[in-house]
Amino acid sequence: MARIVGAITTSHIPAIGKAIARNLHEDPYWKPFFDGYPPVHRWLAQVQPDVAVVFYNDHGLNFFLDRMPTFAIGAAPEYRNADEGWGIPTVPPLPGDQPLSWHLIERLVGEEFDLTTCQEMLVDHALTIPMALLWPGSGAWPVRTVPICINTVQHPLPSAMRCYKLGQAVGRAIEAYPEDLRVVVIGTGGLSHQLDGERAGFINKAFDVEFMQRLAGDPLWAARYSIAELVELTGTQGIELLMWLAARGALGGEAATVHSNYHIPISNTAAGLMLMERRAA
Amino acid sequence: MARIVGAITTSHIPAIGKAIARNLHEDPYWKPFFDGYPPVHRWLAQVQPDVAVVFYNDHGLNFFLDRMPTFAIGAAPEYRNADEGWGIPTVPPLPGDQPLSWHLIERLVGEEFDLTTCQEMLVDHALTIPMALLWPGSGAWPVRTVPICINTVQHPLPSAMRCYKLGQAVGRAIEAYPEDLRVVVIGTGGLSHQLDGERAGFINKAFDVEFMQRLAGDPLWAARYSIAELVELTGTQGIELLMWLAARGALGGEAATVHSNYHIPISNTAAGLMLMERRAA
Amino acid sequence: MLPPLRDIPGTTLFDGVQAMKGYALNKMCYSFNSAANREEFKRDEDAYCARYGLTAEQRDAVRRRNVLALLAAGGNVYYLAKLAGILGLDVQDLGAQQTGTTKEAFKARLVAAGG
Amino acid sequence: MLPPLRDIPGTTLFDGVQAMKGYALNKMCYSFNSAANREEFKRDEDAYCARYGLTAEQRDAVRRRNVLALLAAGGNVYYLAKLAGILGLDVQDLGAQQTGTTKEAFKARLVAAGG
Ligand SMILES: [Fe+3]
Ligand SMILES: [Fe+3]
Repeated sequence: MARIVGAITTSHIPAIGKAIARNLHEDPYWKPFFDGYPPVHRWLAQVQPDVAVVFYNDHGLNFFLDRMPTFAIGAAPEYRNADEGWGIPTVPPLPGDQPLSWHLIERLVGEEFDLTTCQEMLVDHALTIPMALLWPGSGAWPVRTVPICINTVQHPLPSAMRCYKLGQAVGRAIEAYPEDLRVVVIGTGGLSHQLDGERAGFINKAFDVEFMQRLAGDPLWAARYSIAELVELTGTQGIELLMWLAARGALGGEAATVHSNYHIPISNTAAGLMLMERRAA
Repeated sequence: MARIVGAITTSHIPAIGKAIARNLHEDPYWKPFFDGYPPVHRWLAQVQPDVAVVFYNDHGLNFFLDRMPTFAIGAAPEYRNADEGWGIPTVPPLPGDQPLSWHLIERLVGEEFDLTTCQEMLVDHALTIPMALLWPGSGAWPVRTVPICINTVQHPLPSAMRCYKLGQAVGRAIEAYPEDLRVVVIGTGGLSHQLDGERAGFINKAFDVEFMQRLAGDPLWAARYSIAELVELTGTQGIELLMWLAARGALGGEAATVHSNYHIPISNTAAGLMLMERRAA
Repeated sequence: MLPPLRDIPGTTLFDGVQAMKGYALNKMCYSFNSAANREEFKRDEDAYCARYGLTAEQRDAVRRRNVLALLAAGGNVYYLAKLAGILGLDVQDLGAQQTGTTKEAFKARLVAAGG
Repeated sequence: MLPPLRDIPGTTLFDGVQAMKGYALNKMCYSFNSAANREEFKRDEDAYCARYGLTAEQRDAVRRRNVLALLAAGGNVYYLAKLAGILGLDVQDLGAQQTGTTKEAFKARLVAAGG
């Protein structure tokens, strides 16, 4: 049976891609950010996941307003990124896991999640940057990927509770998969930031810190907020913490934080990183 | 406040479009089918709906497998049809009702329906043929339309119960709309037929008749079947009765059949028509 | 993957297994919504099929105009209908071919279902 | 339509009201995922905006490179980011412009948020 080895949540700021390309890991601006990742690299080297199930949000690459899904899931043999408008570097195609995708789709639709299924799908920096952060220097990715996209573009967004429940259902579905797989669950985005409006530049360290402190042990604390409340607390793009809630939901049951990092600012954003494992309280 | 004046369910067989174009209403093959509609025309002339909310299924015009939504809803200023591969006649654009669309989207996403929202959307014969049947000879449509598309192309399909619940939520949302509108709810497709496989030509009159007899008074009778059971009972395309269940769900509460018609065959299909109103049992 | 929930004689539900098999074929058929693409297919069927990367089995099924073979190769009935349109086959032609009978006999069976 | 659930200062949620206003503008910006389209926009901005049917307000906001005006005209930040890319503006430029300060002051505010 498949087993969830842990959950990783990380920011996905586009500027990180350029910093990786220019090898700025020791640059004073970037060092406090990149220094968060080696413990996660060591953990990944130890647990050796076969598959990454990644909750992320598309930023206007694969989806436009003519067909904007609340929840979309990939069921493609591989996933490519592409120019997002500012010539982002392309990465090697990420291999998919179609049988696992279809297993998840069967289970989730059976649990009344109204998915949009994507047998071909471009993935943007919100997926590729976390992958590059977690498996640096990969010419060939050591994991297969199943992307799950949550709408943050067009309001109404799914509620935080709905995203958390989606994650829980994904977790149950993974654990019901008959193949002997080690699965890492990833949530990308956040933490607090706002790009648009007179409130641009908004960052809320106090909220982020409490959110990270509570996520493993008390995920419902954040899941109970409304979308409008979360936008007020974390900014229009800080709402990407929905991905963190979904990943935490997928981890299921009781969990503990193994490692975390938090640094302000990267670009306009409060950058966060967490590694959680299942654990009795 | 908006009010649901009734629900109409009807087959949407492509051949009907050609029969309308050729004016075959009195042709012996077509007469028993077309004769079902005048009572509905009289009812519509009397209730004068402002808006039609239409549950239908796309047949590979607007949606492909790269982005296949379980539930999609239009939020466009107008809806056009287009060539579906066999040069179907185009109809005048159907005017939309964007404020109502967004109201429904807000409510439904709030009730944990994970919609795909479509601010531009081609609609196929499953929407245009019922409209042409209900408002014949319309150069200009006398109603605005909000299309809601349910996946019947890619299994897993949403369960019959999920479609019924979607309908119920749509009904609640319509009744909560502050504008003074008369809304007719429409479900298109079915009844029993199968186009593909060695079982092509399958029709199940006994089931259809019982389904129609029970739909108004006991919709849960059909909603409790699984998708696989319904395919076995009604054929691979007979599953389009999901649209009838959604429309019945939207009508809500207690309902009664005002008019119905059933005729075998039109093309490969058992053609059905029902008009239901809210009514105490 | 989950096993099919139920075996229905003469019927294959278009689920993930079929979808994985049929993607190239279905993508080609979806392109036939455009009249220009239909013309191009008619002009050079081989080149058109090659461009969409059809498997040998799919290419063969298209060549033979064989609906059951197209379905077995992962074809989805909603997209195959557009190919049938090009070939000038209506749904009674398709039904007769799949059930191994004549169009007249197939139509008679439909009428009989109303009896 | 539902009234906005909550008023957040300096913030407009991109809901149905904004979406209806901004469709043409956002569709144009979505096209900028393609480098060829970006070049075409640069070559003849007027023609490109006209082809997408921008309203006068949207056209004016594009001409002025004014982010707050683009948002007020229904622009969605995710699509506007692609226009910003063409104009050579990074997210600190956008932040400084929207908050009426210099880029250096805006960046200093970000750093201060970590204090
Ligand atoms: Fe982001
Ligand atoms: Fe149909």
